Amino acid sequence: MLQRDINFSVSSGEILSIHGPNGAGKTSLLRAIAGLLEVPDGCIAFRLHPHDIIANPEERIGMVGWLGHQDGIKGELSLRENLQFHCRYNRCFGSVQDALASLGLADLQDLPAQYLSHGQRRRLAFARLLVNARSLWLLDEPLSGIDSRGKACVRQHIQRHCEMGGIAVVAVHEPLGLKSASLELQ
Amino acid sequence: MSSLALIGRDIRLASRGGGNTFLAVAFFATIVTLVPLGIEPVAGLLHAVAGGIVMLCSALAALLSLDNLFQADFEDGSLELLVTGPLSLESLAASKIAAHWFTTALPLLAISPLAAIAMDLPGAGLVGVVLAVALATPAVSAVGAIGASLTLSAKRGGLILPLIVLPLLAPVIIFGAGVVRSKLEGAENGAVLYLSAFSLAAVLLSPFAVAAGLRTNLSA
Amino acid sequence: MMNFLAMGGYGQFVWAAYAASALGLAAATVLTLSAYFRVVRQLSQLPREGEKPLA
Amino acid sequence: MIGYANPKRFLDLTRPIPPWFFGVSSTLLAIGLYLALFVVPPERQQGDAVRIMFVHVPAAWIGMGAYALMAVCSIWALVNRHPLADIAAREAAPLGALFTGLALITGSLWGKPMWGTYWAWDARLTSFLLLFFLYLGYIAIWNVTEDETRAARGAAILAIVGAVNLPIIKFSVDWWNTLHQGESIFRSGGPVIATVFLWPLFIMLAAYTTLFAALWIVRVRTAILRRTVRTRVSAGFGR
Repeated sequence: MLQRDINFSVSSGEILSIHGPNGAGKTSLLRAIAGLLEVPDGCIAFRLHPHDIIANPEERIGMVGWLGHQDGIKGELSLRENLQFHCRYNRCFGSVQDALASLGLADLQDLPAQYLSHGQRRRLAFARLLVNARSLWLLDEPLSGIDSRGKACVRQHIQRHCEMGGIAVVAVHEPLGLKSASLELQ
Repeated sequence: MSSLALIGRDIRLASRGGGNTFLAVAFFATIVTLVPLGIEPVAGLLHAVAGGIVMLCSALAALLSLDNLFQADFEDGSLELLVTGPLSLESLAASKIAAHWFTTALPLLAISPLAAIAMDLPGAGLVGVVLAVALATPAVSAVGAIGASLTLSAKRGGLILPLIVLPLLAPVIIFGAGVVRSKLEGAENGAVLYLSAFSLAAVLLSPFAVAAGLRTNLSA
Repeated sequence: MMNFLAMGGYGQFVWAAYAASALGLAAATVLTLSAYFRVVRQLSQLPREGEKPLA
Repeated sequence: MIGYANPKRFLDLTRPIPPWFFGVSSTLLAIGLYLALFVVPPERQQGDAVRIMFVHVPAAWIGMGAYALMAVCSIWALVNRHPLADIAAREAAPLGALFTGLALITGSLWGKPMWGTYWAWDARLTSFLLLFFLYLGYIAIWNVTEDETRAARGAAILAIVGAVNLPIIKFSVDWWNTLHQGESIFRSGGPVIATVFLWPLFIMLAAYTTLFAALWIVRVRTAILRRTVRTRVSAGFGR
């Protein structure tokens, strides 16, 4: 459930990290921003240009780069096929090879994804963001289960994404380790 | 483009055993060949019941894999990703219906001659069975998808799926059996027309209901 | 009287139909009303909003 | 608590209605039964079996009417997101199923002396059987979905899909019936009802309708009160 009286805005180039104990509504807030969850009495809007404001959840939903609690990986498909599908589905042409390589998964790319460890799956899910080229990233615990080298790699990608004008809203239960605005949920 | 990618993915998953294609086909083959054992294998008797049995069995077989149509994507988080893509929920629903048709109905269609042979139907009856299954399955996939989207977050959704879907499919079973009958008797009775019309209407209208069901289960 | 009960030979069907209807309607009425009065009773045992909770 | 305001007004508004409806219904039932059993003469072809009509037709009428009501409430619920509409649709369903069931039972008891069998695959009986199954599916979806909002919307969608499909089901069953049964049971155009039968039938229709309305209102009130109990208990008012 979402708690009352949450107010925030994030602009291009910024990272917002959302903290709070389990059950505080971090995931719900991310889902609400994405347009996956209805907010009966509240308003969430994306401003693309000064006069182009999008508040309708069904329009918002097609604009976010989503990394949910679950990885959304098909075990029967290889790593490359998993990414290639999302690439085609989202009509993007980011390089699957580069994305896999930059997260240290290049050697595994032809294996079925079901052989991956938890941390590797998380990295593969993160790689999806790199091929999809959305400017607003909504990340639910992107670091969970990933080893320290992988964590550094993910942090670096978030940092670079925002330096290039993107936005990242990240729900975390441990400190993110990046310079970011922070929102504390009770 | 996005739709094709999604359909292609589902076909690939099914070909690697991710869906329930094998289950549906095996169920259909088993049940259709076992029915004559419960009936006196007199040609006339089998001919009379063949149409109805084949339609009911193909609907039940398709329902077996319908349970998983959205469930698998819902549980592993893929559905959220599909929804955040460029497709509207309606197009997403239509693509999933098409994917179900390719991965379940098409294999059923391929083995439907087996059912005709098990029912001891002559050439014309075999044509009737294949035609009936071909025309009926789009409606089964479409109407079944409504049930699958509504039972998505239910705990034992698969159990009540037949209860929800089968009454809605009564016209398919009636008209489908009518198609077999008309081919067997060589008499035109309009069943082909009615069945096609029902399938067309189901395929055109049900994506809206499926989208509404998905919206409910994703966002409520 | 016996004539009336026999219903011109259709007695068993007529009376079975009326009995089934009576049973169905009576059961629905009894169940509905008992559920209603049960919840009314429960509500009357709870303190009203604004009063002191029972803790 | 915007949603609560209207259910509360509904409670206040409908408080006096059920006793009146129960009263009117039982009076009409008494008159209707007296006419149906004692006054109406045996029909020429069907004899005394025609008296089954007076409990069969009203049950069938409510069985269909309740589904229509359910579908209208469901549309209202989906369009306006009104919690009262969800409850109204949900509470109509078991009653509709009951009346449909009564129509099936009395229909088959009527069929035995008329057609010589309890269950003829007659078009009307078959359509009603499918209607009964639609009710069961609707009730089932409420029962298996735990989250109440999801259950409500899912059930509403199903009710509307069913309402769209019902005429097609009816058509397919009629078509199938002409294919199989020929003209043995019903003369085309249906039997013409003589005026002596008409008045008692209308009175029974009115009695059944008011009874259904009374039960429906009481059930909706029960559901609202039950929710009030739950919110009060979970808010700490109570043991």
